Amino acid sequence: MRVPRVMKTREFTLFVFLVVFVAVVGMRSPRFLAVENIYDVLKDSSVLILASLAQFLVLLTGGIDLSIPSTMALTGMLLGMFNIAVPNLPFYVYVGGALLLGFVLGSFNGIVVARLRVPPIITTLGTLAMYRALVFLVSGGEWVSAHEMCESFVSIPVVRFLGIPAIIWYAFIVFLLVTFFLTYTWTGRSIYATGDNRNAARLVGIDTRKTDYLVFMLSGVISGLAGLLYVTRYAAAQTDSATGYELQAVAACVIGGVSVFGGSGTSTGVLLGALFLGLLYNALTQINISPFYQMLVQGIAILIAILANTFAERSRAERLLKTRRHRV
Amino acid sequence: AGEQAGAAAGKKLRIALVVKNLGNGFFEAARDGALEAAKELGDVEIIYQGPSSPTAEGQIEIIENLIATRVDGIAISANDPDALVPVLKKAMAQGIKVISFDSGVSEGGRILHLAPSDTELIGRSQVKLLGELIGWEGEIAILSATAQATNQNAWIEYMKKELAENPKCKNMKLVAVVYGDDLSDKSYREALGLFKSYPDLKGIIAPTTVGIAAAAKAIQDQGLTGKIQLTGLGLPSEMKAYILSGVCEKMALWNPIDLGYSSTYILYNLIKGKNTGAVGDVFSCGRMGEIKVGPGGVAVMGEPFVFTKENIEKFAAMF
Amino acid sequence: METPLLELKDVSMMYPGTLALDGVSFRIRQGEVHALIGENGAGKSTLVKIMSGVLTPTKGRIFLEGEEVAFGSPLDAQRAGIAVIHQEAAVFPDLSVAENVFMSSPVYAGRVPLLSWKEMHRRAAAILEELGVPLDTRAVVKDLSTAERQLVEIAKALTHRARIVIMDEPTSSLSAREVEDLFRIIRDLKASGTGVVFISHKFEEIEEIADHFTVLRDGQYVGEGQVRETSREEIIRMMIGRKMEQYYPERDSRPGEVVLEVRNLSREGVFRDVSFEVRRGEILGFFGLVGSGRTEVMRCIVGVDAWDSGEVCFEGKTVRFRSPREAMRHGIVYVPEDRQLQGCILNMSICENITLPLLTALHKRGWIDQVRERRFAEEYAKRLEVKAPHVHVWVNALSGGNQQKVVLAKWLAAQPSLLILDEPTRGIDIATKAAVHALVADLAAQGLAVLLVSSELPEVLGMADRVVVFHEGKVTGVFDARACTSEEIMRAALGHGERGVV
Amino acid sequence: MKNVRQGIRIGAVLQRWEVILSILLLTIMVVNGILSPYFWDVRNLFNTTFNFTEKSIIALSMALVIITGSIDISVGSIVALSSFCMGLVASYGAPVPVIVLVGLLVGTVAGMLNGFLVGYLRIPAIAVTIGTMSFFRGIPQGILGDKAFTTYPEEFAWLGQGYVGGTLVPFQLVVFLALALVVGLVLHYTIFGRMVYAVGRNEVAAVFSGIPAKRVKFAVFTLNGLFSGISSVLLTSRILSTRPNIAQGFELEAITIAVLGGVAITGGFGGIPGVVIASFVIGFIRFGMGLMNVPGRVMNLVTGALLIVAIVIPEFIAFMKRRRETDIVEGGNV
Ligand SMILES: Nc1ncnc2c1ncn2[C@@H]1O[C@H](COP(=O)(O)OP(=O)(O)OP(=O)(O)O)[C@@H](O)[C@H]1O
Ligand SMILES: Nc1ncnc2c1ncn2[C@@H]1O[C@H](COP(=O)(O)OP(=O)(O)OP(=O)(O)O)[C@@H](O)[C@H]1O
Ligand SMILES: [Mg+2]
Ligand SMILES: [Mg+2]
Repeated sequence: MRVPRVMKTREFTLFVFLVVFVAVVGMRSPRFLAVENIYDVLKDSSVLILASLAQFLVLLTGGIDLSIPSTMALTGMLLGMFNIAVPNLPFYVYVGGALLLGFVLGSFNGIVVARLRVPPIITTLGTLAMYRALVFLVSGGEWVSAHEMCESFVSIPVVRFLGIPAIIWYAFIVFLLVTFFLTYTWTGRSIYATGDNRNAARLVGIDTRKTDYLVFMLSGVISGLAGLLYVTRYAAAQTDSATGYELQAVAACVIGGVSVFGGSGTSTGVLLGALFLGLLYNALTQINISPFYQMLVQGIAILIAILANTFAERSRAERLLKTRRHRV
Repeated sequence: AGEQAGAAAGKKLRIALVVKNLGNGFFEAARDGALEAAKELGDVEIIYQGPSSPTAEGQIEIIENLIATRVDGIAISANDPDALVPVLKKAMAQGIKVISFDSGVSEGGRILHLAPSDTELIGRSQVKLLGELIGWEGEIAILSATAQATNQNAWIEYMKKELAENPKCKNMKLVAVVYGDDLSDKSYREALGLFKSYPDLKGIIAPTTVGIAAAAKAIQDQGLTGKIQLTGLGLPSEMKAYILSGVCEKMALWNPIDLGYSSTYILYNLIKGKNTGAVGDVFSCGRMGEIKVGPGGVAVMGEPFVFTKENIEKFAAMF
Repeated sequence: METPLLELKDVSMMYPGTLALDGVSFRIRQGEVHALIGENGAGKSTLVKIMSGVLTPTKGRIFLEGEEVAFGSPLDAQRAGIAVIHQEAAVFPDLSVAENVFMSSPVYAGRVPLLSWKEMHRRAAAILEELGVPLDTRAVVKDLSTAERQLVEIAKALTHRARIVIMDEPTSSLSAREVEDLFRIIRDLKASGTGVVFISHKFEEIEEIADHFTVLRDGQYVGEGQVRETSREEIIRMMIGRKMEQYYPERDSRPGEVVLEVRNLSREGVFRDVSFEVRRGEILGFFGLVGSGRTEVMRCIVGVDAWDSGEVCFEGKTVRFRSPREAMRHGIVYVPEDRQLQGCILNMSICENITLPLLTALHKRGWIDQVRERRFAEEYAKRLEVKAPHVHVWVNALSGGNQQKVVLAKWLAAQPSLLILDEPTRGIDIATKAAVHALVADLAAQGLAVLLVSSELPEVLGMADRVVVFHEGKVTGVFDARACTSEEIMRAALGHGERGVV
Repeated sequence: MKNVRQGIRIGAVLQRWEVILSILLLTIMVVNGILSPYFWDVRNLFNTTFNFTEKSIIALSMALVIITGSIDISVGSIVALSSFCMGLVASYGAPVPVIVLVGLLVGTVAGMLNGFLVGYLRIPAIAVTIGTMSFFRGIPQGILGDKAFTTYPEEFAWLGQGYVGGTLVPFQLVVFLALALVVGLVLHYTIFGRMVYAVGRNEVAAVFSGIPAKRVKFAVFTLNGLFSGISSVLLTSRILSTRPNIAQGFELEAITIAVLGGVAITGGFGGIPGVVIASFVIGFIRFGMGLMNVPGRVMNLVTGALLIVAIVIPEFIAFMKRRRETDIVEGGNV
């Protein structure tokens, strides 16, 4: 029997897993399946989807970006303060500002990694702390709160286009752009190549340092946008905004089948992985289990997803000793 | 905080204010109060410190360092009532006067605890506030900080007691206690979860500043203003928008400025030997008047203050 | 005389600690196939890397059609029309075949620089077709065998309309038929005026395809000439500085009792019903085309992969090892074919590599005896004539051939009773090869049983007592190496022909 | 011929790295001494080690994990789980030796689970430990909820708070240094250590050479669990109570120490002496800043910057010495 090619992909396995998961939770709590709840899941997952896509690009080259939540917080805080200083600008100014700030912060990571050759995990472990400290320093520890935010600022995630809230559009558009960039441009493919075999990439004429810089820069830009959406959605910019997103983003990627050693994984997988986590968090708040057990359930679910994923892959005749050297 | 650092302090008394974490508006306000008291007292220098995330380990490290610099007094708002006891004992053994404020340390780890208000009073009054808002009937829920937060847990205990004991509350039903971990996104998500799991929900109590703001935003976004009432403990400056728009008609808080102010006075008096901190002892605390140490070494500052549309503007400018 | 396509004048290359090239000059003309000859570590690959922009020479000048150039990166060389097949296949394991082939030259559909996947697959398929290997262009490269990867690497170089194609040992893992296809392509390139630099340790190939040759020895230019006008002996003398007496050792083998017996071994989709036995003191050759499943069988025997049915008997007992470690404990060692990935640890010293399989023997209660370790490593490095300043240099600082010697030294040091060699002389120069052969013959004479997997027919015929021939995962013949012809074996390897004798 | 390239032997690289770290440490000691009158006080210096020895102990075993090419971000959660179990038995009145044993045992078992998933099931370490991180902490979180264990016997306190025989030396510090010595010897002078390096540099080749890579990985994760257990005993004893949120963020701190100590995050390289020095570097920097009341966030900024700068320094020195040659290793590593 011939199975269509799509059905053999990892993304398909994950998709089936998601459907089963939704069905099971839906049986316990029918509200979970309501249209507006799906909406809420999407809205809630948007920021995570963006963070995961940012992480994904870096993971593809075999690096890791732990500074994502700090980049988000710093961008969010600076824009919040900017919005106090210069209120009521059109929304695209703020969005542009977020992209620009993200660009700057991501570029710093990129330059340190590509030029100074500091391993990604160290660079971003460093900037994770540094950017967060900057949030504290620029804000003096104070919030930017709802009443200080102008209308055009807080409405950024909620305005609707074709009846769908903008925050979902942002995530969707970035997803499409990333997918397109990775599949149809040579630069995009060279990101895969760099992560897959750095030496070979150099030999075919890919400037691997440029690639390193590029992924961190892009990761910064996307995180910047995610930071803006985070802050505007919750109408509060705090020192602790977005903590914990670095590992959530890695988890989403890993669940989505991205290799942490670089070179393989798809944006669709990442999207599904992030949606899985989004659905999981949403489900946890809705099925009646003690909130104390949330973390345990979450851990078990992530482990199951990873195990299922690994074995689906394994059964596709991956052979033991052809696996490559580990890189983090 | 750097400006007070290490300067040749002369004869000045050094009093450290150790808070749950830095970057928290509530404590920044408490610091202002402490500085105000220091100015009045003249010979006091305030060291404001807190870990970068609200953990007991972080506070322990700070206290170890404070012991090393031989400060004269420590006022701490604890992340964990028990974990800090050993290190605070060590501090006291070195002759440092230790009190806790806001969020207490277990007896034995401090000379006295300055409660912003009576724990019982806070817990019970929250329920009453919400009761008034929802007409004393319907399902209610609590959105707290982390499951380990000392003061929140104590308040929740009393909220439950009030619901059980107050006859007016017999038609109010507590359906859930959830935890937003003092993160906007998690608190927001938990609030949404409450709306969905309990379609008949009438009110939410969020006794934490991050939680109440996130819950307010969630209510606003879902168009539930007026349908679900919100109250809790929040900072006026952070909640102004929601109080004015009616999402949260009433919320309570004590004045963190006064808290920092009184803590400084109490420590000053302890260091100077004017007071011992024993039960029944009475401290004179500048503009705050007199504060008396009650049973269990707990001194209570005053009643929580209720913020409404009418007075919010004034306080939002202050803290 | 016309200007050469590419000319290197007085080029030197200094690695930290090694002078790899010392004032070498080299030129390649239009429509010429130029063989670069030299022992392992003579500096051939280094020269290639300089020509392809991977390395910048410490001294010397490069001229491209008479104009001086400086290649700052592989990309510069590529733009200048130089395509390279590197000695160690530089492939992308997680990417598809088509993508690997076109990684250095994107395929766009129209004017807009957007990749066209359809076109890419179509063209990749066409190139592979021409090479005589219709691989699935959607297959992921990590699922390919070493040889297939090498072919992908070759296909990659052919995507460019290059003026110069440099091939650093392209045939080292190819079988005769693929070599033929490659030669056909080289002739086409030549006809279209492309200059081809060809590196190989196999004289049959050089004699067949090359017009001109340059010999390097110890990083120095020794001489050049027309292949047709120079005898093989003369070239070898230029290469090694002396005369070579003999290519394959005389062997007087008297096989003893059966050491290993394999009965009806099968692994789904890879090989089926494989049976053979090997005796003490016997060298059993395994011949077959690329991907015929020999490596797979060996991997199963030593416990890297699992088999589905059948039986393996070692020294009279049925065994089923779960790891190479277990196999080694019983006295079976397997020298894998992929030296860079499986054979040695590149960023470890020669010494540490050699003693790796022996750790359990070289310690006192868990502690490593450093002195004994070094002495041991030095002894084996010397026996295999590894060319290195001392045993503490990293293996990745060695030339390809010397790396292979380290790999051999490592497993010989384990003193096994059954030795499985998978392509042991790939990329080894003729003198060393003879040394390896002598060594293997010597081991066999001492009573060791040897399984010798090789894609080089002369080697199999010259060394083995009997030859097992594979075709598409099945044994198509077992021959007595002294009483058969290469035609018979080739026919069996291609799948025609009756089952052999013995 | 003498070996020209210093970079070739691990020993040489290590020396260089440790020299840099030691200089850094000295500089910090001097600068801190100038900036704060409280720094050069033996009692203070010993006391401040309480703040980092627990993390440094984990950093030792984390170094081995990283050298094999893995990573373990579940250590903080293992500490929590093991502390929880200690609290549980203590609440039933167990004597000190039993409590300690339970702590070590639980840590070891948790490490074994990680090791099994990474070593034997071959799931990437970061994926595994992201899952077990929630899993391990989820257990105490679920069972304990908003409660805490506070009933530890009084003698238990000595382990985490006591000093050795009337001196100023904390028992914790002695434990750390002893463990460092043991791990250092094992890593650098035994066949197990050699196997750890071999697996980290090329796992496949190691397996073909008869190295039991699975078992090695299993062993380093188990060791990491055991050390997290030891750390948990000390921490629990120091704060004499257990809450599910204990030891949050330990993973990043332990990794930071290991990496600053010169352990290559890509696996295969690094050693224990560097890790030990790095512990003191970070510990004393934080102590110095603490004495000057630098806010925690800003301390993080400094340690973060230090992490990057420490990696850049040797690069920079090499750059000054000679223009770097192209770093393309021959061929590809498929
Ligand atoms: N990265 C390196 N660092 C230091 N020395 C090196 C390096 N690469 C090669 N060498 C040395 O340079 C010399 C020439 O090596 P090269 O790889 O050019 O030889 P080759 O002629 O290609 O040999 P083979 O036939 O074995 O491939 C050898 O002595 C080798 O040890
Ligand atoms: N990593 C792999 N994954 C899946 N299939 C593989 C892999 N390597 C090889 N194969 C397939 O297994 C079969 C046997 O390959 P094997 O390597 O054993 O052949 P061989 O006779 O040793 O040839 P050579 O080693 O010269 O390539 C081939 O069809 C090949 O395509
Ligand atoms: Mg070569
Ligand atoms: Mg083979």
